Amino acid sequence: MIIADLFQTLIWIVLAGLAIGSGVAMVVQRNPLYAAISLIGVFISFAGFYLLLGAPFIAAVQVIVYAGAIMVLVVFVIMLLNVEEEVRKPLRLKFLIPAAIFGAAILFAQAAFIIYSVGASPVRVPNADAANSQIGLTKSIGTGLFTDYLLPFEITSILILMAIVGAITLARRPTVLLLVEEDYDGKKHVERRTLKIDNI
Amino acid sequence: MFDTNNPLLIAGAQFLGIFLAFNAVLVLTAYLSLVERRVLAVMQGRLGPNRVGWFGLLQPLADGIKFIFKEDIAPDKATKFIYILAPFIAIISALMTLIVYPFGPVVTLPFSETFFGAPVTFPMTVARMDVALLYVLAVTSVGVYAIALAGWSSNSKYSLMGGLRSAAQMISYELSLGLSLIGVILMSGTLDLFSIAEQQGGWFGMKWNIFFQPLGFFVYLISAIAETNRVPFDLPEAETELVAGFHTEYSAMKFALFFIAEYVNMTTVSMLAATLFLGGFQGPFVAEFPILGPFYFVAKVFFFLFLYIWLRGTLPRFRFDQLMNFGWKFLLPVALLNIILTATIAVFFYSR
Amino acid sequence: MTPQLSWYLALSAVMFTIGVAGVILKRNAISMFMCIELMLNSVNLTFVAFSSFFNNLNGQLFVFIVMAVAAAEAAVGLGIIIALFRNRESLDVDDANLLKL
Amino acid sequence: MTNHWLSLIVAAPLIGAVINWLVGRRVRSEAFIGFVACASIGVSTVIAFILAFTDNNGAGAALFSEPARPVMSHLWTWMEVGNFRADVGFAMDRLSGIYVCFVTFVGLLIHIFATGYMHGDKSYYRFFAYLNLFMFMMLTLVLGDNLLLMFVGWEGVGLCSYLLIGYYVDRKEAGDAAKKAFIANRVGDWGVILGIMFVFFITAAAGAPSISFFEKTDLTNLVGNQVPAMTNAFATIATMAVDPFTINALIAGGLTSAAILLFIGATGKSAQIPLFVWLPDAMAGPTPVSALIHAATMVTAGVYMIVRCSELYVRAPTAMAIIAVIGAATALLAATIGLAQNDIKKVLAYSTVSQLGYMMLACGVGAFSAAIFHVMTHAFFKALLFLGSGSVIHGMHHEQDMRRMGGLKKYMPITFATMLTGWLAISGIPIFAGFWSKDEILYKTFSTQSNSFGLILWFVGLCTAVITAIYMTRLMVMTFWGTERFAEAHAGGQGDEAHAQAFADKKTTAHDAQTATIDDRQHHSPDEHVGAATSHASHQVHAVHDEHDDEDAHEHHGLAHGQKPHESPLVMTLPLIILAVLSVFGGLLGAPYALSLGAIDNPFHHTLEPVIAHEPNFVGGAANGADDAHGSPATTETHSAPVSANEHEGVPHGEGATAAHTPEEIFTERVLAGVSILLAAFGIGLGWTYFQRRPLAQMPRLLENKYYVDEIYDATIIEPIKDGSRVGLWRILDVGVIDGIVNGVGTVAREAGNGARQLQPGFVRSYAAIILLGALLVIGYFAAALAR
Repeated sequence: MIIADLFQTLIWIVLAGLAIGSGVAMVVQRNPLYAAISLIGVFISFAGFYLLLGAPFIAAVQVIVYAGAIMVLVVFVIMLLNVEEEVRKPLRLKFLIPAAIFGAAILFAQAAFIIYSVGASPVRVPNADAANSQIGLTKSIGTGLFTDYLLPFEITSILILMAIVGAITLARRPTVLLLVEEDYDGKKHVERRTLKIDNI
Repeated sequence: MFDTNNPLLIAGAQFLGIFLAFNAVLVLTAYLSLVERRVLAVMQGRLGPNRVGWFGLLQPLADGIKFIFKEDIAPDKATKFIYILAPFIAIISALMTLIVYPFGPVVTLPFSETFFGAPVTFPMTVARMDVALLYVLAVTSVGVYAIALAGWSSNSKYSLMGGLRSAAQMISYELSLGLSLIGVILMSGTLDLFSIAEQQGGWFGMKWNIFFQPLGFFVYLISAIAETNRVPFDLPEAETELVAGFHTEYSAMKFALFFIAEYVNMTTVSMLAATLFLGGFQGPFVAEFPILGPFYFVAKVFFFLFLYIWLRGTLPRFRFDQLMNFGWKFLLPVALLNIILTATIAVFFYSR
Repeated sequence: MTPQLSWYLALSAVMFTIGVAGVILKRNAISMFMCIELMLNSVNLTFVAFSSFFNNLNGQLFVFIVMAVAAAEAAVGLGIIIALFRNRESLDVDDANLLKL
Repeated sequence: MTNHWLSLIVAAPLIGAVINWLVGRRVRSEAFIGFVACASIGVSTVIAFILAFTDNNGAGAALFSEPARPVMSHLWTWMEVGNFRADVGFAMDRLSGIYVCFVTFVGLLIHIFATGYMHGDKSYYRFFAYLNLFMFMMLTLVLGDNLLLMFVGWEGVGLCSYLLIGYYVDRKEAGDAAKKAFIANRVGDWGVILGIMFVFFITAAAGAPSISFFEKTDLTNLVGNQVPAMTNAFATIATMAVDPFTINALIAGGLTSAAILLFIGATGKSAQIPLFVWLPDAMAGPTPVSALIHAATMVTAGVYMIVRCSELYVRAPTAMAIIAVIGAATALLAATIGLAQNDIKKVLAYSTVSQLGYMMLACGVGAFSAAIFHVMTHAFFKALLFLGSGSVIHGMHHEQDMRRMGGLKKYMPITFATMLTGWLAISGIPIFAGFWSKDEILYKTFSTQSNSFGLILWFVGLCTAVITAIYMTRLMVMTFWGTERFAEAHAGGQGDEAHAQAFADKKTTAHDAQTATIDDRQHHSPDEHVGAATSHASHQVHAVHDEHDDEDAHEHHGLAHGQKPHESPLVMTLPLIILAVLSVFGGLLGAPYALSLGAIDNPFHHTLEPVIAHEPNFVGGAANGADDAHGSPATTETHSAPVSANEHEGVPHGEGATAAHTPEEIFTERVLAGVSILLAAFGIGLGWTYFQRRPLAQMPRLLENKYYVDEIYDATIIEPIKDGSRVGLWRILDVGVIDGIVNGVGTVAREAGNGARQLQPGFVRSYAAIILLGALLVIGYFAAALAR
């Protein structure tokens, strides 16, 4: 079992390294497509974490939804719009620099404090018994979703419906109106007018 | 003597299974390409490759050697990293699904009682997962990146067009593909592919889901062909329009990876179809002679593979708008209808 | 020594911070969008970790719902990005500072 | 007793006004407009007289029912807030009955006169709509059954006065005069409205909050529902003690305060010192307006209000004294000014002010019935005089300056005859109406015991009477006797500016539309009626000016060379004749016991007796025999025992009054009457002998310039206010303080916005940063909470 534990830890470290590395890369990269690929790496490593945590269903859904759907859309949009690399621009809001320093200081202080507090906390967290857990299985999640969480589930479905309608409205092609006018001579003037999303 | 629950032993066994499965499938795909060429040739009234080896049986080997030794050319303006990454994503995502397919029923290792003191039984699948079906969908969905990124990174108009088309097409048809499976899931009540295959063992091994889910099968079949970018949905690599689509700029082994990935995808999709709708390894006498299971399974897979080749030889290509209209306005509603029908019937007749 | 809950929490905090930094530093709308997704994911990780360590299902159910919301957000967000690009010919959010499209 | 015909008296002129305004302006037929106007007033007049004099439905005539009960018509409750209630309801008791009768009747006559006088005017319909509206407002004032409705009428007549003074909208002086009248009246009106509030608070403090004049019980409204009961405010006030004159009483809002505040309103409306200055200027309006509003009706509203609130005033002796002094002073002042005026209408205007002073004097000494009597007789003879002067002006082609008249009796015999009666009436010659009323006021002033300076007041009144006789004689002499000065060119003539304007325009421009509007307003051309003194064609259609008018255009107006004055048409002379008859005989209604040699005992006085109050501590004297109708048990202790007995036994008031005629009083009255007759004769004689010889005598400049009152007001009030407004309010307060505050608020908001703008630059990333800071704060809070 020690070997298995060690193996698990090793995998964890590898995944964590992948996640953090990809995350940093995502922020650092100025090419959006690289950033997107880095983010996919993060998602996949997160899926690995979920597997380690005994949540295969969530892991699968993570890949399907994030990697398979959302990021595909993002990549698609990046390719469609042929997004350029970010150009460095002079910083326009100078006050952000001290704000950032201040925020970072606070963040570090809080992190240190929280780590200290957790270390001092008498609460002991049980180890995950991922191998024998029934929690992450499809059946338990399905039962939970359709009993206790039925209302949130349905609300989510309505939210998605709204998102579909909204996305279609936002992205649909501009409607072209043909305005036909007749002057005194009976001559017709046709004017094409584009009805854009922002004109609606 | 050996602790059968030793995780190292299990891991070793799984590695062995993965090795076997991968190699089997790779060999299968290699010869699938030969079969395709021969069958197409027959359909078109010509001979096909028959020079290398007996009946051309060594042709795939020759192809492989050619791929390996060809010069690997990359476009100068390509985005190198992604350009190289894309074929690997393709082949990885294609092969990764193999581990969850049930190749056969639960079997007992021959002579295991003699060696281990107790009969060692195991299902003929590499990894039996609770969420196997989702796993398949997840991994195949990652495959989109391979085509999209390949198209984008090549820095070529044809490639980009192919990549974009491919991405759009795969997103669209993945939807109806996933929905078509829900009928089966509703009937079986599990996502575990092995369990799904096991449940189809009644009726003398002929209680296949296709009899209960003809609509789902129909939708799945069409979406699967589209997912694998095969004729008549091969728009991403439409020769007549885009030279070779997303892999125009690829050559040598990188092209070979795409090529292999496509055939592996064909195979895995066929395996899924066989498992979900045609009973997988189930068939007459499987209960009595479990060893028959893999043969039944391979036979069913070959049936689907032949179907692919058949279609390629028969049907013309869709236009892109036809493709989209068909996917969104026909397949998706039909899949939804199938779900509703199945759910309704399930509520009335299967309510436990 | 198996991974502890605190490891997951720390990792998730780091990822969240990376996401926050990305949102603030990035000017590209799509990059910002991706950073937000990253933040959502790091929160998901804590949910699942808690769920697993406390043997409680609710965390995973929550993650499921978060994912659904993220998908909806992606649909609308990308639609907005496309509309933005159509109007501005740029994805730089600093170019879209008129508080209207 | 409810009688809703009463409301029609008020409503009929309103209907007439509306018809004239909406229909008349389109019909543009003078016959139609005149008919509507006169008919609406005629309806009011007929109903008023029926209600006042006949025994309608057995309920008793308003003037003669025993015991005195008002005819009431409750329409609806206007407003009801807390325990404050004001109704829209009308009531005719003996006081308002008398008022309504002479208002409607004189109003009718003036309307008829005006149809002739305003003939040919461009805005004929407008004039009559205004005039009808005025009648509506005046009747609302008189018939309104509570203080607030009375105030509506009060304001309404002010408005109509404004509209009618400024009727000639293209004349600046008319507009100025209208504004002056309006503003002077507003100054008084704040007093009225505060007074109403005081009355309400006083009655509320006494436990019966009300501003109603009458007690309302057993009334039904228009649809037959029972009207909620209402107490009589003045019955409540009658239970109160006499208000002493202390500063505290004034400040705390005692009866004296209320009385003085209401009287401030009366000084505005009735043109008393210090607010009398508007009335002479108001002569800029058409002459019928002057007759109707500024002589007969509206200006007497102040007197009406004081008499109506007599119950209040008799308990505020200080206020009474103030009224008496101000009335006497006004009478003398106005009379002396009138002595020096050359404009015929101005003379009459000051005469009106003077006579109003008499009325106020009467009120001030507690002779309320005498005041009302004088109001009525004054309405007859002053309306007569004004209409007569209107007739003269008409005949003289809008010449108003008496220095350009003279010898008119030959040309205008009817006007002369009627004005003669008016002259004699106002001068106080026996038999004529003015004698009775003026004499009674003088007698009451002489015999008053309500203040200690009655003799002084009487002497002032007597002087005024003499001066009145002198200036009226001057007016008559300058106008009707002597040489015919209208034929001479006379520099400095005053006249109708509109007429001059017409000529000026005609001189410079042809007959275009603009000129035509002015032509339409003036009603005859200079040359028409030449030698047509006997023309009585009432509806003669005058031709629009012909071309030869241009050569007749000259800088002065009035009669052109060779023109002769002419007598006015029948529609104008007929009212004169009727009013003349009334001026002669109307006074007999109020002939006192002493002077009628016991034949009649002042029926007017006895009619009014039940509705006016008497001073609670006023024992003895002619006025005391009768008790008021509102007498309540609380007041009886201040009355003498026999009076209380009278009241309880229900003895008719007349008997009680008759019993009060002691031989001494009769003798005093007769002596005083003799004195005043002698003085009147002396005044007439003096005026006759002096002005017969020197009709154009230069009068003292001080008087001619009206004691420089306007100039003093300008210097002491108007200019300081202007300067204060310009410097203090505008430059300092408005620009400095108010604009400063506003601009300061704006600057603060702008600067704050500038600061806050930095937080909302439109850059998404800065929003994200701010959100992050907020999140950090929240985390910090929870971390701190965790640490505890």
